[in-house]
Amino acid sequence: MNTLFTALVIILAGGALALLFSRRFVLMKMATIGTTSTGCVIGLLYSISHLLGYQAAIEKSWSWLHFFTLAFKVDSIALFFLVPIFTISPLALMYSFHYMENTEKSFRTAVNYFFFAVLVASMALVVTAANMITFVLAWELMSLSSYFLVVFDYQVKENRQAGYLYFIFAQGGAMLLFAAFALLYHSTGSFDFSSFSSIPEGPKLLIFILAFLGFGSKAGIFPLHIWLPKAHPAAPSHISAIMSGVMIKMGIYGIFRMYLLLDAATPLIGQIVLVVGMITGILGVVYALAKQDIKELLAYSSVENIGIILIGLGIGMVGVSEKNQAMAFFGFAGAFLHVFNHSIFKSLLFMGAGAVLHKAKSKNINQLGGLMKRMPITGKTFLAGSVAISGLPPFSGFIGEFLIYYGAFHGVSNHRLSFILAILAIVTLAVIGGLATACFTKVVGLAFLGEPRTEKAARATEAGLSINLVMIFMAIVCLVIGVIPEPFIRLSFAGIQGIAFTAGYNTREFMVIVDHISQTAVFFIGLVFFIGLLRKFLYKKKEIGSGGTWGCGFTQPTVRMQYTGTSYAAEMIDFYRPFVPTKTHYSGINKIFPGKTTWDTKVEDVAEIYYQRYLTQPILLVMNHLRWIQHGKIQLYIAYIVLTIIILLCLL
Amino acid sequence: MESIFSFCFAVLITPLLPAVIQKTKAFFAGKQGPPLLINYFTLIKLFKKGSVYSTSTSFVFQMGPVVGCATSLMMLLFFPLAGAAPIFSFHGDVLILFYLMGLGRFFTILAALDTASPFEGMGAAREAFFSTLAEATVFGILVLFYRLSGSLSFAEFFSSTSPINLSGAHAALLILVFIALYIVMLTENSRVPVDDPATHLELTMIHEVMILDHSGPDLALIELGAWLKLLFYAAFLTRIVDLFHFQNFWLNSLYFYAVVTFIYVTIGTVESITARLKMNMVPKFILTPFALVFFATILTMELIK
Amino acid sequence: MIPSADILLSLTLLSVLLALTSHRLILLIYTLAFQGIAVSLIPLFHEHNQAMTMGSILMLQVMIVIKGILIPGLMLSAVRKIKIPREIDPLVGYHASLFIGLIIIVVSAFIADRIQGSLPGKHSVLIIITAITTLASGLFLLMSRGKAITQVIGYLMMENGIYLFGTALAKQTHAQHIVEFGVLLDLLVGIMVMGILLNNINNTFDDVDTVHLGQLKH
Amino acid sequence: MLEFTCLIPFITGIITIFLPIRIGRGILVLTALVHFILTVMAWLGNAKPALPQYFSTSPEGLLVLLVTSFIFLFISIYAVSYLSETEITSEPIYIGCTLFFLASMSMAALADHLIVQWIAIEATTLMSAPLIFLHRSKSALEATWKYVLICSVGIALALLGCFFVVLAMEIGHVQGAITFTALNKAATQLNPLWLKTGFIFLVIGYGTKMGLAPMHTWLPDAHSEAPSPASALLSGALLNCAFLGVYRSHQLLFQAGLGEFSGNILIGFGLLSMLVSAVFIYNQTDYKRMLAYSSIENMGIIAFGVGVGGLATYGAVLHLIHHSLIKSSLFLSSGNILLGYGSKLIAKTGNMAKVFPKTFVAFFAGFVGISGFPPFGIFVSELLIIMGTFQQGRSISITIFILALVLIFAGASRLVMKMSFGKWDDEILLDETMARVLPSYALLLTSIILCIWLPDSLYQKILSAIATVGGSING
Repeated sequence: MNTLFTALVIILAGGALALLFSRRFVLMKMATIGTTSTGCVIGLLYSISHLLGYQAAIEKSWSWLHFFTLAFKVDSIALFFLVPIFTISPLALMYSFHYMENTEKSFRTAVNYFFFAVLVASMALVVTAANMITFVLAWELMSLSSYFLVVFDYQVKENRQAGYLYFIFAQGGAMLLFAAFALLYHSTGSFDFSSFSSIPEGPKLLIFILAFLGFGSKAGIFPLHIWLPKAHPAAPSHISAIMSGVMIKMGIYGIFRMYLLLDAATPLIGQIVLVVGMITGILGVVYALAKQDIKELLAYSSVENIGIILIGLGIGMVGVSEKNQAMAFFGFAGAFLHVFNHSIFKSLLFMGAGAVLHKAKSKNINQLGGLMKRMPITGKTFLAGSVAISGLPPFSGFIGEFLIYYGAFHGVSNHRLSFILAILAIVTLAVIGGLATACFTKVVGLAFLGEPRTEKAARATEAGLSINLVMIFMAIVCLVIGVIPEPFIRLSFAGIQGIAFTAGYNTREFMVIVDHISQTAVFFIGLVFFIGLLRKFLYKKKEIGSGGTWGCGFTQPTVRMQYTGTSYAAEMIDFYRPFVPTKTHYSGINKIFPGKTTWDTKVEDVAEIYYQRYLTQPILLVMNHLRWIQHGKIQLYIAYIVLTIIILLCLL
Repeated sequence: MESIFSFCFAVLITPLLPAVIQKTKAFFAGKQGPPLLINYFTLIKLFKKGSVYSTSTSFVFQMGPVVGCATSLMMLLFFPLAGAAPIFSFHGDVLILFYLMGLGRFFTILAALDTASPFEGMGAAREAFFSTLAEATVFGILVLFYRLSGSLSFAEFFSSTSPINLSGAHAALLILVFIALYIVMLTENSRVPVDDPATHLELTMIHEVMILDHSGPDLALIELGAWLKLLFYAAFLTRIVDLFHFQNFWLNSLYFYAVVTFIYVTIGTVESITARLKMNMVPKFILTPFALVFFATILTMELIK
Repeated sequence: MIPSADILLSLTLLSVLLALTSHRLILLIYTLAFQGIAVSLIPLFHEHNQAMTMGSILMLQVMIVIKGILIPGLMLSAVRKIKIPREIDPLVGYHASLFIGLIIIVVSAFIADRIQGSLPGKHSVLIIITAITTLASGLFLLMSRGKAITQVIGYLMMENGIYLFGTALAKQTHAQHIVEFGVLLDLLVGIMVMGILLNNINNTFDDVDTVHLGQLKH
Repeated sequence: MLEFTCLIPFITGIITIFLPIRIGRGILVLTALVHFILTVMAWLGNAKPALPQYFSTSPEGLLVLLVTSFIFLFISIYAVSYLSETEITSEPIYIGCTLFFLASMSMAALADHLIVQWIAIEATTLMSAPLIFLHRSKSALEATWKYVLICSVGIALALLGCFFVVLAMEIGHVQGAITFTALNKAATQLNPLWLKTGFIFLVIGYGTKMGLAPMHTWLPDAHSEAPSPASALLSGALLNCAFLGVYRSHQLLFQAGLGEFSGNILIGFGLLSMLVSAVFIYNQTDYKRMLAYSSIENMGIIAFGVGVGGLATYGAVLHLIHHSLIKSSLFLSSGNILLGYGSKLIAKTGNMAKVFPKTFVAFFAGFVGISGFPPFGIFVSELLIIMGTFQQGRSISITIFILALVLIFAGASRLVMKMSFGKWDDEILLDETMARVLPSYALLLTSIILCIWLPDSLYQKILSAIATVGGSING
């Protein structure tokens, strides 16, 4: 525990160093990245070593403001969630070395590093917090620091709006959490987490739902996700990486922790989580498919992956309530592993998108293209990340989903509702997988392959060294997890060993399967190499020509004729139309010799539309009417006082 | 040993079978049709050639055929052909295999998009779309099979204590599954009425338009991969209707390939007597098997306690 | 002695009604001065305060000076400066104001009747009626008149009402004259501050109508 | 002698009116310092009242006095710098009135006698009126007029309330001084009906001064028109003094066993205030008015917390302290902004992060603090109020409470972000100086420090203050 706090102090010291050296740009970057990363590595070593040799939870507490205690507890779940925090943070920092290059914004960059350090530390505190005061304290610090990170480029209006939206969701979510905790406090009279399970069964569901909404607004469950696709494009890419890769998982952590602490008997909790997960997953990926801004797309893809993780958790919870140990075990373990995997490949993808934005000056798919030849490392690592996030073997994404599938298949032997839910979960996962494939073939195929659609994209070059190194490392990790999944699966098993219901589940049988998966992956890679060699052999001494793409008879192809992201996704979007509304604007042809004609389609978030229509607008309308109260006439002001007297006297 | 032999035989015979479809279609058209060995000739011809690569393409374009072919081979490696145990098998292999198939599709689509051709992009988009729908059906089938046999591997589906078989206890359900899987086969392999491999207008194609720019050995690998995939689905269907089971491996094989050939003939028949659907009707067509499978799965809730 | 107290109270009531109907500011201020003196005198005739101490007599004198002379004098000088001697366009017309004044008296009588039972000792109902009426009419003037100066007069009337309440109900306050003096001082300073403001309003807008004072809103 | 705390500012106030400006400024800061020392002495129990029938050191009074004195110290430092940058015709009067204002606020905090407290609170209105009128503009005139008239009417009603309390004494045959100390002891003998009536008038009267809706109408005008140091004083100190009146009335009713009645009224006022400020913060065009409405909101929160009782009351008192610190800091920053941009309109400000960095840090940090984020103390106090309210099982009111908080946050953050990050291409009229930024920093830092480490004496004082209204940390 002391090691962990030392690590946090070092991390924060790194942030402080940034402010200290803000005038010396390069020195500042080196100092803060070095120090903070050191802290993260210490923390990472601590959490992995404790996780693998897990004995019992370690606790520590201080008294604060006389009657609060700041209590921390490091159990297996906390340790597991510490791993992505301490893994991604140093990588994101190293990435930022060449990404944050604008010396004019020296001070702002320093502030950015400072809040980065605060964010990392507060996330670590969130997962180790052992009472509600500590938790909300860390939680609010996390929201606040990440807000500042989002508004880094505040000159752009969209970024400000994104920051605003994020701020509101963060605070609204926090209020829901406050309410949930307050209800708990009402029942237990104690701030301590460990007292939660003792409360009566009745309010548990309500508490969970409040907390679920509160945490969900951070995690990005549908329909509380709308800040995500705005905030992620607004933030600098390494910030998007850490937010999407790690911070939103804190919402998952919260949901799971709350579930464990409440230990409610009602099966409804698991069912709610599962169903919400399914909706979030499918709609997330469909929206991702519909978006043309890479970072926005990735943000929606995060929503999708949150859905997958929730499906895993939901499977686990249903397993617990069905007394199906295998289902619970694999559901939870799969969700955990996916948390870890997603943190890596999503960060990788955001970093890739950042490199593209940095060099090709655009993040709109329809303005990119042909980057694979111009930025080969970025392109290849992005490809690896895309395969991984689509859940395809032999990359990491598949392993987590496999565990969830495995758990869900165990649920098929259940009865009635939980059986139907298990089927739906499996089918949903399959559909999500297919759509994710479609979505990421779109990104890779249109942004990195083909011909550049704009001049800027054509002039793009490889991004800086630190950027490439980090991305290569992450891509390799994605492949390693996919090929040698065993240690990572063990890590996730270690993560859930603190859960009473699944404790003691015999995993030997499953480990054999894992071996087989690993072998299959190796065999497959071998087969690909073999066929590749065969192909090479076949091409030996053959004539290799090159020419333009076959235009099916069209003789003057231009780059603008390439398929665009919009048209690629159009049919699929159309299939989900009522949930994914498309706004089309067509200028029409109205002259004999038509001039410039435009066709413009935009996919709008249904949640956003409904918030607008049924929440924001009515509230604003009512408020605008109520503004009459302060009309400036003193006579009526006095009348208010008189009226108040009369009303209160009637109360007597 | 039998397994390896069976696998090798299947790979060898793969190019022969699609010719059956062509023959059937020719028969319906009153033509003589190409020789049965036509596809072998094609392969040899393609292997001999060199290639012309578009200047737009990158290494992904060359990877597409390799990965596509490898994934199709993987399917057959794990599938219990002709009553023999597959070369590899483990609990849960179906999941990784169908996902590997997704990987193959991933790279095929990328290879198509790599050419910067609007037509290939169009094909890629359709491929991506229709396969998401087909995938749901496949996993529905897996759920049902798991419910019936309690296993998650191809080998155990057909060899467990309650094997998946039309002659078994749940024949009624399996008929639904059979129809569903048949439609999935047509979809995944781009056959009529989802796609017409013989059409001449690129705008209406799905699979064929994606490989317009491939040539030489690359094209050969793609074709081989496609045939292997078709064989896999046909074999899958065959195992479901595997009414007889002989003790003799050779007899089994003979019977198996007879049924496989029959399925190919039916494909040819379907292609001869139906026209391809309008593109906007295809999703509906692909959703039909999903509905069937889902219905069948729900039924098991009552049937199997 | 009781009748003299009642006479004073009736006069006070009359002054209230007069204030509600008068549109000439000078007359309004005279009415107010009269009312201030009447209200100040009431404790003298009130049955509870038979025993007069030196302190209370001194207090009485100070009160008459402040309420009857000082404050009305201040107001008069203000009105003279303003040069618009009439309340034009009140928010509620004079006849309606009178009518409302009558209603207030009726309601006060009703309330006084209700609460009399719960009060200690024997009280004249009239003093409670007068107190409530004066208070309520003061508030009514504040709400219904547009001229800032009339509002000050309304405020003073309200204070008179409160003072009447004090005399009628809570005699303990009289034990501490310093406190009472503090209250009076506050009133006086308040009126001075208001007077300065009135003067400023007049200088700025050439008018003391609150119509000009409605710019700050929302 | 305790009364020195009120007397010294009064005397120095008179002196400064007749002295040259520069000496007057020095005396202002000096008096603030002396006042603070006196306050600390009173706090340590070294000052005994010379007139115990009128003054006493109640824990809640001492708390308010300490906050007032502490804030005044920093505001006076700021004011010196601020005044030298603004053209004011009658600065001696301004300084004098500021000191009178301090005197009357100290008196209100230390008063024990019902009517003396009334006198003091009424005096605060009169003494602060010239401060608001300082700029002599049309709008300042209007604001002052409304302030004086509405508050006078309100306070007059409070006097009536005092009379009713005395009546309740009489009916209950309670003899003795009309001091809160005496009344609290004999509270149960007081006549409940008249006590309740008295409370209604007291809460409306002092509530007017405190800015509880719907009697709040003067507050935004006055706060926005007053020069910023005066706004900071009004918001950070004056409202607390008025609140003290409400608090003590509530205390009296609680002691009389009528705590539920008065608590419910306070909750109602609190929620109404929060909702009203939510309505006006959204789409506000003037940043000082925005801060003023935020004061209404926070006074509502405090009233709400006190009304709920239990843990929430502890939260409310903490909230009072931190709100004073943060809000006065915000008003001081707004003074800088006004000097720099020359307009109170939000639309005419922007990009403070770039052009006004030091003030931006203070202003944004203040906003973050007032919105209830750590490491500022309002985070703790709001959390405690929410928890305390749930503990009492008041789920409907807490729902409204939370909704209002979210609405206000949504409204305010939009405006603050516009000011901080929005577009701005013009020149800055007056650069920020350390003298005008440091006081804001100091106040914010105090809030942070109090959130990390709460001195034991302060903690004990809060506990003893809330014990009399049914507040405790154990619920």
